[in-house]
Amino acid sequence: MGGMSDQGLHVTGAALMATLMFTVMALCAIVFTWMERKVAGFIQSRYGPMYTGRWQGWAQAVADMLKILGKEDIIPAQADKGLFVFAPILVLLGSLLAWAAIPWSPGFIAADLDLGLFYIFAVSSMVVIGILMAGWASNNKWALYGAARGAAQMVSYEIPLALATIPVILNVGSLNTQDIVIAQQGGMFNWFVFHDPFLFIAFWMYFIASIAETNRGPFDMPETESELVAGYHTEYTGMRFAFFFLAEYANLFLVAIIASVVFLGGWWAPIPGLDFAPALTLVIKGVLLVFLNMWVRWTLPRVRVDQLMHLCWKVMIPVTLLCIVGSGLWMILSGELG
Amino acid sequence: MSSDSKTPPSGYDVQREHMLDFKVDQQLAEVVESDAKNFILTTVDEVFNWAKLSSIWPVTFGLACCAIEMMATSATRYDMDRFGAGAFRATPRQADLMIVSGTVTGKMAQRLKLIYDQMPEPKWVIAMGSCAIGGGPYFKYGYHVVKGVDLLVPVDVYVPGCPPRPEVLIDGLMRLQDKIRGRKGRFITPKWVTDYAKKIPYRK
Amino acid sequence: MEQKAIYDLLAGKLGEGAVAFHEDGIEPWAEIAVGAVAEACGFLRGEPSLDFDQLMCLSGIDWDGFDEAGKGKSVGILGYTDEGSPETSDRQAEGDLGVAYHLYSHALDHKFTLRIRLPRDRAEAPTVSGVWATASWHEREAWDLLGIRFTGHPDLRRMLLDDKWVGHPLRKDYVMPDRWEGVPMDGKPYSANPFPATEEPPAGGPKPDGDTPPAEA
Amino acid sequence: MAMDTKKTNGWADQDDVPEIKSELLELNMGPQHPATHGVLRLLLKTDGEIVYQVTPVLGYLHRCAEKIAEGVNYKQWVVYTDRFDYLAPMCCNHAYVTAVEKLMQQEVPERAEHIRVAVAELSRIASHLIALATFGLDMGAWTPLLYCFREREEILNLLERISGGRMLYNYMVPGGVRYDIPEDGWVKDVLSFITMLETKKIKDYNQLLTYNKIFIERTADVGVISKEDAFSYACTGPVLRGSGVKFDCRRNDPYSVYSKFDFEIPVGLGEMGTVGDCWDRYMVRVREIEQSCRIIRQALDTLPEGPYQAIELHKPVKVPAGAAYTRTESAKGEIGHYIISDGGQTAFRNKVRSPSFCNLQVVEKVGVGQMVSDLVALVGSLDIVLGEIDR
Repeated sequence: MGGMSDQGLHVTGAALMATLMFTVMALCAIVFTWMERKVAGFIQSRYGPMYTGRWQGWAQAVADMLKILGKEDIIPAQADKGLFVFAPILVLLGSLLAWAAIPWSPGFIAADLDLGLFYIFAVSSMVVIGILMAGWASNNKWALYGAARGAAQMVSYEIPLALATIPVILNVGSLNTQDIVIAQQGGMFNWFVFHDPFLFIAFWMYFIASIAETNRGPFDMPETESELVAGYHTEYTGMRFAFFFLAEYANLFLVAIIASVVFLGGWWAPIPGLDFAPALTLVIKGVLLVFLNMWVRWTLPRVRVDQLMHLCWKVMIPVTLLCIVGSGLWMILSGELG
Repeated sequence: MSSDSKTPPSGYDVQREHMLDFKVDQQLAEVVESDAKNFILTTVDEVFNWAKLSSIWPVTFGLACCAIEMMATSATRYDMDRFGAGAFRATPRQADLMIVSGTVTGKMAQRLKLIYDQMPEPKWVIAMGSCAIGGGPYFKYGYHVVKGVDLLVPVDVYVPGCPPRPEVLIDGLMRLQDKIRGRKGRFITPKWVTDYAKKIPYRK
Repeated sequence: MEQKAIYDLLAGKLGEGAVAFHEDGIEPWAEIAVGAVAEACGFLRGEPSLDFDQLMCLSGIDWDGFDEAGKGKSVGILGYTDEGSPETSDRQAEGDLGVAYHLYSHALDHKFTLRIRLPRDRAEAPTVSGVWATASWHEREAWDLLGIRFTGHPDLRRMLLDDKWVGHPLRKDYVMPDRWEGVPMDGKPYSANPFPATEEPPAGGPKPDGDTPPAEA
Repeated sequence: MAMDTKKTNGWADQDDVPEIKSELLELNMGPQHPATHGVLRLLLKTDGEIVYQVTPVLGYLHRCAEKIAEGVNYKQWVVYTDRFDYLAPMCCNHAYVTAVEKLMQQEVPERAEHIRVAVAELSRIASHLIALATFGLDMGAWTPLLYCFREREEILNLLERISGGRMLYNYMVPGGVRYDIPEDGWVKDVLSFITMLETKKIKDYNQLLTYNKIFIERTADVGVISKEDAFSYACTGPVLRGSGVKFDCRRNDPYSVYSKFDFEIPVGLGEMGTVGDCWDRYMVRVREIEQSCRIIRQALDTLPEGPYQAIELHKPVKVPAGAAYTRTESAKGEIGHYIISDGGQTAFRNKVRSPSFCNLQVVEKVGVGQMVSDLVALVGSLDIVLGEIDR
């Protein structure tokens, strides 16, 4: 119910939002590459980038990106050119679209969908197709291995990832991301992670599954630098490789933001009354989770591909299912339901 | 860089020559000259050169003894990542620099050439250690040793030593940065380096 | 067990195949006939009182130009000249090839050394890779570097060099290659050095000693 | 492992189904591959993740050292022994000079032998640290690599102070060592370093890697080398000891002054899985570091006074005619030199039996039926050095 002017406003707003999201995404790739190298350095008792841009090498990621822009673009002669070109775009698109349903602060959301959470999980599944396409199109055995592993892993881990959020949805009664955040108002003990023991477990299940979903250590099967040379993007150079790179870090931040929204109270500050910068609060939570992710990545060895599947199908899915049942029972017993 | 628009396109710029601590070959000089004609492009070029030189990703390509020193250079004490060159890529497709760290044998020569060909432009090569420079101790009776990697691929920087110390490799990296920049870089010692240097006793 | 006693056992088994036992050197060794080596090794491995379960080493030897008098006058090998080109020689290769087997028994803690000599024009020996699995690679290496053919070996390809390599480099008359499959194996002449030695010593550095001239070819 | 039983059926049965054609995937691992520890090339035939055939292709670092041995004299060739096992050059030096001295029947001063043992053990620790580090790296653990390199730097510093070289030393000569111990508290620094290593650092590694649950999952019961295979393939060193055989040349065939020192020989006990799996081989190395520390302490505590060279440095070494095979225990296993001398200053033939060469051969058998990831673990646990394999 709106005239042309309303629609025009809507389109302009959407365009603005899309630009903003893309900027955020590019920015978070740049910031997190730098952060990754600094965190790795910190954990490994060295410095990491120090000279690029004078202060602590802050411009390192900028230089990396600029350099990648200037690299030669190679498409192997035996590669499937169409798929080869399209795959990185699809991967990037998958992680970009999901940003639309993230509630940054009250009312500040690109697409306030009723099925917000469902939408996020649906579009971010596109990444799998992109990875599979990349591995197949490269006509490289290592890339094929990486793609096959990656597809198996990501398809499997989407299930516990989504299942872990269901207890929250049960509690809220809505898939709308804003509703989920609003339900957690009033201090950190109203956050869903501390709501009941089952949700606490569900949060950690979500966190583990999100590491696997973003293909990072100890679950970096598609890339496994010591086994498959560089996994599915072995043959990619220059800007196309940068797309994968961007998508990896955008995904990393995305899953952390979703975890913050669903379990850690979204834009609400830990103490009630400190909510003067909702978007900033959300970003800080996301960055902390990303740091945790990096901490895990630089500490643990990598699991084997069959152990990875074992973990998913025989441990995490039963546990998350149990969490759904337990959380439901908790709701009935504590009288929250009706 | 920007003030060089008046200099003739051929030959060395006298002013720049004394800034270099190595002899730039004619080709490099010409490249620098042609860029120096346009102010805006020069500045853009400067920015891109800065990006190239601050983010030199080497390919994970260890050949022999020198590879261990290459690893030591990227490890804790020497930490090549400080200069942005610590992101070792396992695939040559994403690398900028090939550090030929060790003896190149006849059997390896074809592969080395292949890896070099697989790297995207712009790409650089550092010949690390005396074996890669000229056969080293394997010159006289080394029937299977290629006497210098520059017989196979163009080499940008030669880093002597058997094996070179990590400091020397880092110095070689800086010479490569100078070469990309087209002039000698200004080295600013950060405060923490001077502070730290004061704490090091002369000899333990 | 003493090596002499082992040799006596072995000689009893082989009969004609056991040629001699040399006890004079630092390391005693038994010389056996070429045809008998597989049988000898099988016996040494299988006999419970000997039980040589480890082949420590299998070495191929080229006895070409060996100075039997022990005066150090053996023939020198050919290399590259200072200019980087291969040295050549008119000398005809002579003398036998040989193989030495060094055995050890973990169970009984004793060692034994076998040697065989092969004629140069028919350098063939039976394989022992069926007795000890490790012999397989050692024999491939001996074939690769010395051209000793091991009959009955399941997979006698070159070990270290490429399959297309010509010649067997550890032979004393081997001439160094100058080019192989398009790869230059010869060196650059010194004049092609991109960084010729400067006349003057680097400023500030120590001056070179008078008696050590700068390295120049 | 249950994998072995799969080998016979699986793809072979598919010939009965004419529509579905399947073939094994040929995979070329190396020579430029992050997990092959240099320029090793493994030709794999795989069915998905399962490996059906492993064929190592060597020679990408064949540097003609045995040919060079026939061209240069005994002292000059010490330089090339450094470059065999460039992770433990002192052990290689020690092996070679021991072999030459055996042929010369040369007595070595007691002090020189003590110094040699101390530096060789330091080198062994450095090599084992790299072995742990790169094994961890093959498992995807980056951080232990850098921690181990950090401690290795300390050892390199100590060895640089005694020999003048940072990584490759050329320190030992037939008849002694090149330089005496520097008089700046070197012994004290070594002792304080090994105390630090024993008390703190090994605990760090154990916490970070050894007893990590994922690490155990990846390595226990993987790549099991049985005792029989180990004998048949002439495996030595930590690989043999990992399979539960208590054998060490330093104890069973003593050379130098090792018979004077009290140390234990760690063997694989199968604590986490089967005896002879990757974890056992890894653990043997960790325990050997502790034993090496003990040996260094004893060697330096009982360091005698006296000369450190029996032959003056500028004099050429002449070896009487003869032939002998000498084996010593390097970091990777038994390194043997079969030297044939014609009485001159140059060896007539010098065959080097390198431990990695023999140890690697076992992948042809044990690697079959493993997953690709386990093959990487197996090759990592063998701790090969290509300089030594290809020579």
